[in-house]
Order: sequence, then structure tokens, then C-alpha cells
Amino acid sequence: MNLPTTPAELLPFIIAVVTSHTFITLVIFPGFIHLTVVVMFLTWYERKLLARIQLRIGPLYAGGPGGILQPIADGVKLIFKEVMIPYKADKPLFLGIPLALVFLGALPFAVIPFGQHWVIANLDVGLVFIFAVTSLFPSMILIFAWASNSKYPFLGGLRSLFQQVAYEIPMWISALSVVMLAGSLNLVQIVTAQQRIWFIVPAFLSFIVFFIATMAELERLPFDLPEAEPELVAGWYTESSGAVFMVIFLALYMKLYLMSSLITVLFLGGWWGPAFLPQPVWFILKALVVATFMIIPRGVYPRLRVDLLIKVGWTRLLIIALANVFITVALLSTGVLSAWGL
Amino acid sequence: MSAALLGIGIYGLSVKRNAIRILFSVELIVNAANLNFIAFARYMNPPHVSGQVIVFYSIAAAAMEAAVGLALILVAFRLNSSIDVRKLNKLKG
Amino acid sequence: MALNPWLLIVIWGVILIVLTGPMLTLPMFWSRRKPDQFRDMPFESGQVPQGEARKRLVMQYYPYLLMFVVFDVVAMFLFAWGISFTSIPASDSFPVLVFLILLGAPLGYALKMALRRENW
Amino acid sequence: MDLSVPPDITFVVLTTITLLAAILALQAKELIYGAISLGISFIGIAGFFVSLDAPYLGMLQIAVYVGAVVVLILFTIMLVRREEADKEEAGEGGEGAAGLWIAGLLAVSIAGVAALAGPNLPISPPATNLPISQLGPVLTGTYPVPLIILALLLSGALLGALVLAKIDR
Repeated sequence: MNLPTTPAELLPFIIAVVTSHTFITLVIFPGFIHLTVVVMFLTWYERKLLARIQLRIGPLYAGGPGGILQPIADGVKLIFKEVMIPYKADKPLFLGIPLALVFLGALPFAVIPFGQHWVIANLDVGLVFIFAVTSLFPSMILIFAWASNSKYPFLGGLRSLFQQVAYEIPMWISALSVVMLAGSLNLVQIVTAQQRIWFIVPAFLSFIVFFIATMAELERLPFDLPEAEPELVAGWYTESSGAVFMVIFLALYMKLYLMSSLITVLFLGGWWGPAFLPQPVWFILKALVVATFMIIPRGVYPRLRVDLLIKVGWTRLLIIALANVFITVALLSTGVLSAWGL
Repeated sequence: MSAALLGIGIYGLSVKRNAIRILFSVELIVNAANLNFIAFARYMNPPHVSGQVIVFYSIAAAAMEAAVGLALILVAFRLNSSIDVRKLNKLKG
Repeated sequence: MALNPWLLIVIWGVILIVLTGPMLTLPMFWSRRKPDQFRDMPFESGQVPQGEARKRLVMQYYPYLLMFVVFDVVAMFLFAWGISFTSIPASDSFPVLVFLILLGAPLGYALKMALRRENW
Repeated sequence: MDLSVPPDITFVVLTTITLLAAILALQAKELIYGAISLGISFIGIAGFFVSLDAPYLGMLQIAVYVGAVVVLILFTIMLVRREEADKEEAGEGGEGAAGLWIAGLLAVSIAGVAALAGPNLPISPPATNLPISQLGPVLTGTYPVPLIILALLLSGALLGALVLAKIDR
């Protein structure tokens, strides 16, 4: 297929581009539209679920069954609200960082395989790519907190920084055992290796560590100190309003979905499932189940104290994760797992 | 390209007075060297992975250098309440 | 038609910028622009903010940050070893285990230092 | 569809980003902006690594430099923050010019040597990819001793930085 030279060739060219697999993966299915829909669904889902836990009704009036159109109403409201930029705030950073957060939250979806062929970029270093991109979040948050020139965001940003920094390492090291089992960093190959058994079985300990670390990374309760309402109002995004708030909110839910997808890929067998449903459906279902388990504690648990939180991350989780590496080494070299072709 | 990066780094190293900026310059120089390692490893015939391994170590060492350097800056700041290297010329704090 | 995956990631990034950028740039057109000293005041539960917001930080958690830098590097090394664990001879894994054990000592010391609050 | 980007364009774009960000890192008025542009410059270099068939190192670069070192730098900037520390250094005039000359001469001479030697370098075809899985065996099999030395270096750096940063009471 060549680039069009005459106007007559333009229309067939456009049709060919739009119907090509690459275009569909980029824009429609694992791409932009799918992401937007799922993230909007997640915001509604979280509110509804929490409401049920607390014997409330939750969103109801925005239209659709159970007020499922609530996110759209929220979005329209937030877009047309006034954006307040605090006095003496650093304006370019204050506006730029939220966009960067959404960008970074959505960028790793390029390498997450939603099905055998439903992946935007089949990258050889996919897992490390995700880790590299997510490791940019702490600095972004710190800069945003600094830029808003206010005390609550600054304190919240600091807490967030240390929390994410403390839990990133256990997260990586617990993912290491999965990498050792699969022998690859390519997420497609990692999922393919789980055809016979999901890695949650041979790497159960690292699943636990990864899950807890993920919760902390996402700043969800019981780890939501950076946005502890009684102390810090809304944490590092206290000063954001209107569209800025909407963008940050979107970024946070994007990250929630990203982490659930990552857990699905690493431990829950990705797209594998009985054949009566297509692969992407299985994937999304699993990711939503993981997200549910991440949301539920928010309705149930109190939060920890900040120094205890960091201490737990470094002393317990890191040690468990490192021990887990040795366990995996032992499992692999004794050949216990050879029955599953590992 | 790498040479230009090195040039910027050396310029910063020789001119700037703020210790943190000097650290920036050092990082830039190290990165220029890394880039050369990778490039030469890539254009060797046949391409060889040793260059990448060296850069692996180099990145680790540079990260450690940054950590220690920043700790030193902190100490200097605490002792002198300034991070201007031209004021740090006394041996006694 | 196999495109280079990195190129695809770049395209994905461009799509993201193009489609998410307007979310924040468009509202700027209809948002109020006249500065207002009272409405733009940082939020402090209704109090008038006092003093500088960008305070100097506390040292308390600095050692954790140092540990982060060190273990970031360690984790990347472990990944490089982990992907090929099953394909290399067991004797080659030995240095890595020594590497890990060697790092255990400073980790213990750093934790001890970090947990002692009066040091910072 | 022929959508492969010629390597020259990649090179030009990455060079522009990296160099501009590097210059900005040293010249920005606020240290925070300096740190951010340093991060951008590192990302540009990571882009170079990727385009030179070393994607794993590119990711390592981002994770270690942008993820960890820049955070450390930001934190230190905020720790030592004073009004004076933010001001752009005064009185750079004469020395600034001298530094520029030295740096310029050095860069030009290196570039000159590279330009003279460049055509003689054997350029291997880009088809031969370096698989990332090769990195591990070489790391542990061929170079085990540096690995141990690196462990000692890491330990030493961690301990040294801790002891340095400690407040003596």
C-alpha cells in the first residue's frame, strides 16, 4: 500500500487505514475509545460499589440503569467549571503536570495485551517499559504539589512520594519471579506461558506482595495517606479545580485500570479462559474483578500512620519479595514446576 | 551529538557555582560517555553486547555518584547554609 | 504490515496528546481569567494562609529515598538476570545470589538507621 | 504501507530534544525547572539507546535516572531551598565566556576527530538485532567479578550517603 498521490486515491487510502488492524488497536479496542469507556465506567462503578457497602444507593439520577451516565454528567460539569489557579502558583507546571499524568497513565496500555492479537505494540521489554513509565509518577506528583504553592498539597505530595517510592521496589522484585517463570519481559509471551497454569499458583507469595504494593502505589485505602481527608483535605490535588481536577481524576482511574490489567497479565493468566467468551472479554472481566478487590477495602478499612506505612513497605514487603526470589530459584532449579512446562 | 552533550556538561562544570547544577553537569558528561559506548557497541561488526553491559555498570555507578553527591551537598548546606561552591573553599566548616 | 513497536508507541503517545490535550486547554478559553486575590488564595480550611508554602522539607525520610535509588538499580540488574535464569547454567546464577546477600548488610543497616527517628 | 521512519529523522529529533533540554537544565532560572529539563534530557538519551538497539538500557535509563535520581535531586533542591539558592548566579561574565570557549573547543575537536574517523568505521547492517535475553548471560557469565564489585560499590555508596546525611547530635 502506497501513500496516495492523486485525490482519487485518497478515499480508498483512508478506508484502508481506518480498517487496518493497527488503526483499530490504536483508536478503538485496546486504544483510546476502550480506555475512555472503561475508565469512566470505573468511576461510576467505584461510587456505586462503595455506596452498596455502606448501605447507600449511590449515583442514581444521571440516566441509564443505576445512573450509569453519571461520569458523563460529572465530566460536563467539571469541564465548564472555573479553573482556579492558586495565588503565586507555577502556572505552566500546574496545568502541564495533570496532562502529563494522564499521558503517563495511558501510555503503558500500548504494551498490555488484551488478547493474543489485541495489543498495540508487542514490545520485547514491555514489563520494564511499564515500570519505567510508572516510576515517573512520584516526581510528577512532587512537582505538582510544589507548583500549587499551598501547604496541604505539599504535605500530601511528600507523603505520596515516599509511599510510592517505598512500594515500587517490592513491586518490581515480586514481579521478578514471574519474569523468571516466564523467561521473558514481553507481556505477550508472559501470558502465553500461562496457558497451562496461571502464575498465581507457583508465585502466590509474589502475587500477595504485588497486590499490596499496587494498592499502595495507587494510594487506595488503607494506604491513602496522601489524600487523607481529615488531615490533608484532598492531598496533593487539593488546589485543583474544574478541568484540572477532572484530568487528575482521570489519570488516577487510568492508573487503577492499568494496575489491575498488569496484575491480570502477570498473575491471572491474561486473556486465557474458557472459549465461550472472546479473549478480550475475559481479560476485561478479570481486570474488573481485580479492580473490585482494590476498591472494596476503601469501604472497610481505616488508614495507617505515615511512618508505619513506609516502614511496612521497606521492612516487610521488600524482605518478603527478596525471599520470594530465592523461593522461585529453588522451585525452578528443583524442577517441581516442570509438570506445567515451566 | 555526544560531543555537544559533553561540551555542555563541561561548560556547566566550569562555570556554574551552584553545587546542584555542577552535579547536573557531571550527570550529563557521564551520559555522553554512555551514549558513545552504546553507539560503538551497536556499530561494531558484529554488534556486541559488552558495550551495553558496561553502560549497565556505568548507570549504576552514576546513580550512586548522584546519591553520594547529593548527600555531600546536604552536609555542605547544613554546615555553611549555602550551596555556592565558591563559598565552600574553607577546609573548616 | 509489521511496524516497529517503538514507532507504534510513539504514535500512541501522539494520539494521547492530541486527544487529551484539549481537555485542559479548551476549558482555559471559557474559564475566568481575571486574577482575584481572594479566590485564588491557597485552600487552608478558610483561614488566611500564613507564611511560605514551599517550606524546606524535613530530613526524616531521606534515607528511604537513598535506599530507593540503590534498590532501583538492583532491581534492574535482577531483571536482566531473571529473564535468562532458566537458560543459563546454575553456576552463573551464583554471583547474583552473592550480590544479593552482599546487599543485605547495608539494607539492614539502612533500615536500622531509617527507623531511628532521632537521627534525622 | 511504508511508514518506517528514516533513522536520520529520529536522530535529529532526539538530538534537538536532548541538547535543548540539557542547555535548559543548566540555564533555567529555577532549579526545579532545571531538574525537570534534566529529566527530559535523560529521556532523550533513553530514546537514543532505544534507537541504537538497546531498549533494555533505555528503560533502565528512564527508571534509574528519571525515576530515581531526579526525584532525589528534586528532594534535595527542596531541602536546601533558600531564597538565595534560587537566584541565578551573578557575576558569571568573564568566566562564563572562558568556560564556553573551553567547552566549545573540546566539543569541536572531538567532533572533528569523529568526523575524520567516522567514514572509516565499519557500519554493520541494522538487521542484526541484539536480543535482550543476551544481556543476562553476559552480565552474570562473562562479567561475574564486576557484579560483585558493583554490589560492594552499591553498599558503600548507600552506607556513605547515610552516614553523611545523618545529623550528629
